[in-house]
Amino acid sequence: MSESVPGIAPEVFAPVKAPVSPTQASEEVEFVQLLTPEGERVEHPDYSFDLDDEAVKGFYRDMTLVRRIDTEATALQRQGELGIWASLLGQEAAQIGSGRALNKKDMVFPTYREHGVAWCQGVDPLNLLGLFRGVDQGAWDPRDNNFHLYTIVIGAQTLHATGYAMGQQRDGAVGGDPDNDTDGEATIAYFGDGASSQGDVNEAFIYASVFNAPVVFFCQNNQWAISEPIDRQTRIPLYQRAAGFGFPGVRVDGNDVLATYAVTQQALKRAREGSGPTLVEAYTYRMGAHTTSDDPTKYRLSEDLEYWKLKDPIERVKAYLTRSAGVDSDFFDAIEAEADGIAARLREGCLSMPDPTLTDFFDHAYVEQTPQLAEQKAQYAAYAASFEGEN
Amino acid sequence: MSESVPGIAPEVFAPVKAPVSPTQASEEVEFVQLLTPEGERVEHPDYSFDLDDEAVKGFYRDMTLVRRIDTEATALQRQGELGIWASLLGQEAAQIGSGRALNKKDMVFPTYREHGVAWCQGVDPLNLLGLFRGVDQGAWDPRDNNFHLYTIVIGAQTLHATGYAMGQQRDGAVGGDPDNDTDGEATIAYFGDGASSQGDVNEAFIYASVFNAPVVFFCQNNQWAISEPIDRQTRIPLYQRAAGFGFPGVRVDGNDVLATYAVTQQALKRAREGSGPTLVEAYTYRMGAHTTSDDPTKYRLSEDLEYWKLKDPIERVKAYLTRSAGVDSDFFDAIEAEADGIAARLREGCLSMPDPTLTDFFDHAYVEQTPQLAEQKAQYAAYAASFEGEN
Amino acid sequence: MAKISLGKGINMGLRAAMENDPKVLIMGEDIGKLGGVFRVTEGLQKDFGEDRVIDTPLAESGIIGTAVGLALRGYRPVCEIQFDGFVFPAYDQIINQVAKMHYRSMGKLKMPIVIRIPFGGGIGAVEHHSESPETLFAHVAGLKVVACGDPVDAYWMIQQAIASDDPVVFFEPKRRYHEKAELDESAGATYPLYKAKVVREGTDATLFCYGPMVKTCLQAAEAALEDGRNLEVVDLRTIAPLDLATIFESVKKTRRAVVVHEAPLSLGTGSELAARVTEECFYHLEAPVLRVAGFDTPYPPSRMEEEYLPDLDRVLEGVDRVMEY
Amino acid sequence: MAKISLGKGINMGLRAAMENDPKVLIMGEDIGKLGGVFRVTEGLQKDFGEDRVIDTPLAESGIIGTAVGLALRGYRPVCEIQFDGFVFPAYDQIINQVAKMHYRSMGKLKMPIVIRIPFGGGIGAVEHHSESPETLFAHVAGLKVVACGDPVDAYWMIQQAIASDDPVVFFEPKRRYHEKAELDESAGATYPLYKAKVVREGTDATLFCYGPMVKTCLQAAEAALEDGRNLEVVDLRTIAPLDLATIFESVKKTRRAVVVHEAPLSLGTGSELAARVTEECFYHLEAPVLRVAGFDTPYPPSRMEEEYLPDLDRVLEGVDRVMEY
Ligand SMILES: Cc1ncc(C[n+]2csc(CCOP(=O)(O)OP(=O)(O)O)c2C)c(N)n1
Ligand SMILES: Cc1ncc(C[n+]2csc(CCOP(=O)(O)OP(=O)(O)O)c2C)c(N)n1
Ligand SMILES: [Mg+2]
Ligand SMILES: [Mg+2]
Repeated sequence: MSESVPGIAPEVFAPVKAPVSPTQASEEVEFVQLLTPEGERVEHPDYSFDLDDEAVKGFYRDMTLVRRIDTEATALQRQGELGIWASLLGQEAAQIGSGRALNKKDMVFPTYREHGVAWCQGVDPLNLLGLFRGVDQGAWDPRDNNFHLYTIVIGAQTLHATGYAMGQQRDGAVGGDPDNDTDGEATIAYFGDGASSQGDVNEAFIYASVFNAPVVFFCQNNQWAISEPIDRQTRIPLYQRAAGFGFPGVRVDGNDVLATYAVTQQALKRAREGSGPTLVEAYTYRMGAHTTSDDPTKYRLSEDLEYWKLKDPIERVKAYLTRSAGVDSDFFDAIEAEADGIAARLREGCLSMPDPTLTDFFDHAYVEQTPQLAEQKAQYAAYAASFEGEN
Repeated sequence: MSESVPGIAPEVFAPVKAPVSPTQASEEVEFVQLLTPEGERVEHPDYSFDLDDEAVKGFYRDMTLVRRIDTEATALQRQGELGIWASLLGQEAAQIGSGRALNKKDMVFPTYREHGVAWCQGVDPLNLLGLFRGVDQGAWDPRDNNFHLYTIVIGAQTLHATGYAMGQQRDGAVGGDPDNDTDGEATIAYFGDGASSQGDVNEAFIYASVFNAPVVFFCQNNQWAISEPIDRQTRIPLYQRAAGFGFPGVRVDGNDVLATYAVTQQALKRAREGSGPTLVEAYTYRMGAHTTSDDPTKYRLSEDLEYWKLKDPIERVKAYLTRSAGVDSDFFDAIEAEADGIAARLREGCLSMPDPTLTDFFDHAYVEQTPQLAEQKAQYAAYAASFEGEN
Repeated sequence: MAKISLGKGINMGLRAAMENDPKVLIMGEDIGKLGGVFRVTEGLQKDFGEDRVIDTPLAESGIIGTAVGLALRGYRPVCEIQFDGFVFPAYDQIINQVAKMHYRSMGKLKMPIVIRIPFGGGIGAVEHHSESPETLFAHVAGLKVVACGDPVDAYWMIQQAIASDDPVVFFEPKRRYHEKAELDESAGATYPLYKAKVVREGTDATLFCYGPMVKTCLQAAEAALEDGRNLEVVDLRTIAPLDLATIFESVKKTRRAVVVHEAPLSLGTGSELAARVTEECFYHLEAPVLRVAGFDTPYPPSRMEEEYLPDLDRVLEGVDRVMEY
Repeated sequence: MAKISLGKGINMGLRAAMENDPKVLIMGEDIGKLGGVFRVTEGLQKDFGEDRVIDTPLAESGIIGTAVGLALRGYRPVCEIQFDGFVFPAYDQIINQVAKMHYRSMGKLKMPIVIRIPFGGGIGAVEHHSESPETLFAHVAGLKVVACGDPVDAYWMIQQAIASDDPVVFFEPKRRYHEKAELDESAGATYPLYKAKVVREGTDATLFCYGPMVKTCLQAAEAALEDGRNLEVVDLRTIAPLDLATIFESVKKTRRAVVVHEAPLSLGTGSELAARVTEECFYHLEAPVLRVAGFDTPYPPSRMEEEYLPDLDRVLEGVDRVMEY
């Protein structure tokens, strides 16, 4: 990433403008794009996509499958199997592009919407449902897949990520060892445009900057924080926030999986090498409701949605693969079939999830159980038992 | 203030570099200076000092008197009359320059160190002692002098200032009325370099920016937050923080009362006119200990202090007045005498401050006293009375 | 007389307060066009404009911190915290600034701020959306803490809280937002804000409750009739200060008390109430004050919340214990 | 055997913990070169380096939030909060993240974080520097809350807290930092962390206390001898969980109890202790559990703190009341 002033974000992007919905007032700003909405490859002076078409096919598969997972989860919610669901619709490229840029040792701190990143990290999609079904608060072990639990308190995880990255530093895991062909480790924190207003996120920027922590701040600017448009959070493009904290910020077309991959990869590389944090603003759009509980017709116009449909992250890759990479329908059909299988498995798995037992949960509050709580548990167990056989 | 990119801070300061102490590692950065440490007037392309030498004499008097007040308070602490004192030594120009730029209707939100600004607002210096003596938590009525109570929780007051400024907006007090020769109102929030790391301060930047509130963020970067040097808070110059939030930031020589006045005045004008917030970073140095409880020899070198002594904010004005404005020793002598008088009054007033009575304070917790507390008060009063006459 | 829901009661109360006093502002996340995630502020921005119904940035400390400044400027901000679990980023501003301003200014500055918090569980939500943090405010000198339990109280209490010159943390039982009752707007707010209410008279024991548990306790009292027990139910309404006069009077009459709340047992409202009652009514008590409360764990995933939350059976079990002590 | 101050006890305990486990880090404001405003971390940065003794930016949420991340990476962070009144910007991270992580991960993730807070008044400080916020942590499920009362406990308890896999809020009685006692380092930590200690045996009534009030209560017990009263003094040491076994045992013996703390009365530690004791020892009690505590106002300006804080006379007055009940 070229820098004109040390520590200040580069302003040297290709002259591609970020799209602005018809009803939005904000000015057009340039962003990094490598694949146009029409599926044409374009080049950028600072970022290039260095993988082959096989990789692009992989991205297509990833995006298609996570969209299907998401659709299935939404359906499960509609049918009362989940209490709520936070859809990633429209953000597949941002999540797959960044998720696929991660190395095995990199650590992820997600919000509640990073189903695509979870997929990249190998988290069983079924495990994502527990929180929304109300049977657990994330059943996976974050250490198995280097993917932390979903964090719902807006912005809190950016500090966790920064602290984790400070731990990587202290472990000597930052700065590659070229002799051993190791890359170093980095951490990535996901958060939304709304989250950028939280004190915690700004403190994370400060800690990361002051300690030069190997962390990438990946902001999915999907233009909305529930009903609040982006202009409630900032009056200038979000990526510029970073410059004021002394590290680079870059805006990427978040609906372009190639560009998101390239930009995130470079930011992660910087982090792993010991050059400190980067803010990546993935400019995208929340195509669905905030969650299944939300009713976006109350606050936004359908023409915005129509406008953004033309920028769909999956369609453009399909167009590219068809037109420029000679991929035929067999490939797409196979993926559809795979998606069908995954969706069926997800549905079946969801329906057969065992209901949790409160008695077990008494033991989770502390590593070393307190006598009081042990007593509460015993009393509750006895009380619950007194109802057994009642109906 | 000229802006190259809309919403982005200007980088067009005069090529005067902010001083860097011998032991500091940070790079030299330009700042706005109108009076050199040697007392020579210099010009700046964007900021000019538009008052006459009488005003400069007034500034000299202000600075000298507040320094004397400060010295006397420190002495009172040494003698056990105050529990603690936070000295403004070295920051007189930053405070008087900014304080004198205020209009009658502007509102001030200080930290615990703004004795000079309090002076400008007409707060009786004696009233400043109560908090430090432990008899009250600020005896003045903030509405009398548009000077809020000292705030000790770092950064909290920046949000109060922003909210107050939003109130000014809602009152229709922003945007001058040229027909009636009114200027509009603004609010100024003081805070330190250390405070810039608090979430609250960054949230204040966001609220001020999003609501375009008429608030000036006046950061006295005195290089230290107790024992922590500025590089614990940021790795780039602090004034640049503002750009990332979409409003201008400017670094001014905080030991230059003329420049501080000029820069603050322009920022206040912007605010009053309805052009929104500005961050002013007054680059200065904390010449004393953090407070009388602190021992700076533990963490900083005396050569830094020596270096900064040469930049004394009062000496340079004296040099200017003597050499360039033909002011003779009578003027300086008269101010010394005035200072003596104020100091004597302060000392006398401090020693004769009545001790407060806890019983009275039971009534301050609520506007509408609770029955419980009324009972506690009565019980305590009876209990206290039972000791009366005992010794 | 119209039948209104509890949520509508707050909405109408806010509207009335805004109509009566131009200094009343409301602020929070998503309270404008969306009308809040519970639709409690529905229609207000349309009628009072964006300057009085302020959609804020997503930063709770900012909401309360700027409300402090607005209050100092003479406004009466009503701040909505979207869910109970999200008030904590604002906790410092509440504890150190809002609560203390009147005291530290020796009465010169007032903080007529209302902090509305939908609280409690039972709606099948994910973590952080079902908390009962009232102790964390009730312990703090300088704050007043109330909870409404029915639509009529909702309507009047929110207006009284806004009219109060002290800062009020106003808890709304989110799972009761849709409960309905008849409201007679012309009646006027006859019942004081800081007073508990005997919502059912009884003789054998008293159930003390507030917010979402009022309905539960009233149902329990009905059910207890089957066991031949005539329970008194007191809706505390004010948690800080507790209305001790009403509390003591009821205990002196029934001689047995059970406190019911969703908040965790330890240091919950019940602990202070038990301590006070024991101090004052020691010789009147036939049994110690018992407590039926949430357990001392974090709030569980929602499939278990029915077991976690005090319900009719757990309340009756508490009544059994206090009667048989 | 050396005579050490309480502050030195913490310092030595931190040092020992850092020597024993390279994963122990300490972090906070001014803890490096300055050694903390109370000099509790003096010399540690020099010996363990800036990577293990981390001077942080001036942002408490950042301190705790990054500590969470460090703990997830396998470290054991000990966070210093400079003064009690300044913990609240970090409250959200403590309540929603630190306290809940083990629960929400169903036991998979541990938060071995210690949050050190110098607490209480009596040092003549300005506002926000003399708070006693223990309730605000003790009510929160997932946290453990302890307070040391003497130098020897200080030395051992801090090490035990660091060794604990649960998050511990560790309160240090700042006005006792200079109290001295003999420390035998070779003795080993024989007394468990989560156990109250009878620091003075007695028969007529029990004084329950912790932190700064332990000394006060011991003095009161000595003075009470003059009135022919033989008081038992129990240093609670652990506020959450309370060591109920020790508490009940003492009350069953003396049949009268007074709880003493600096924190405001309402919903203070005394309220939970009173509620529990009454529930368990109802028929043993000769009088209700009484409380001698801070008043329900904010902490006053320091010239009045001697009157605000429970002192020997107020403790004795409480004893009078409980004896004469
Ligand atoms: C501290 C906090 N405040 C409020 C909420 C309620 N809330 C949940 S999501 C959300 C909007 C988040 O917007 P953004 O950060 O843009 O993420 P997105 O949902 O668009 O992915 C809000 C306000 C919360 N979870 N945490
Ligand atoms: C929230 C909070 N944390 C910690 C403190 C303790 N403290 C008082 S002053 C200070 C340093 C402030 O530095 P800075 O903002 O640069 O202001 P200065 O004292 O240099 O004027 C600290 C850490 C506090 N008052 N508030
Ligand atoms: Mg968003
Ligand atoms: Mg400073």
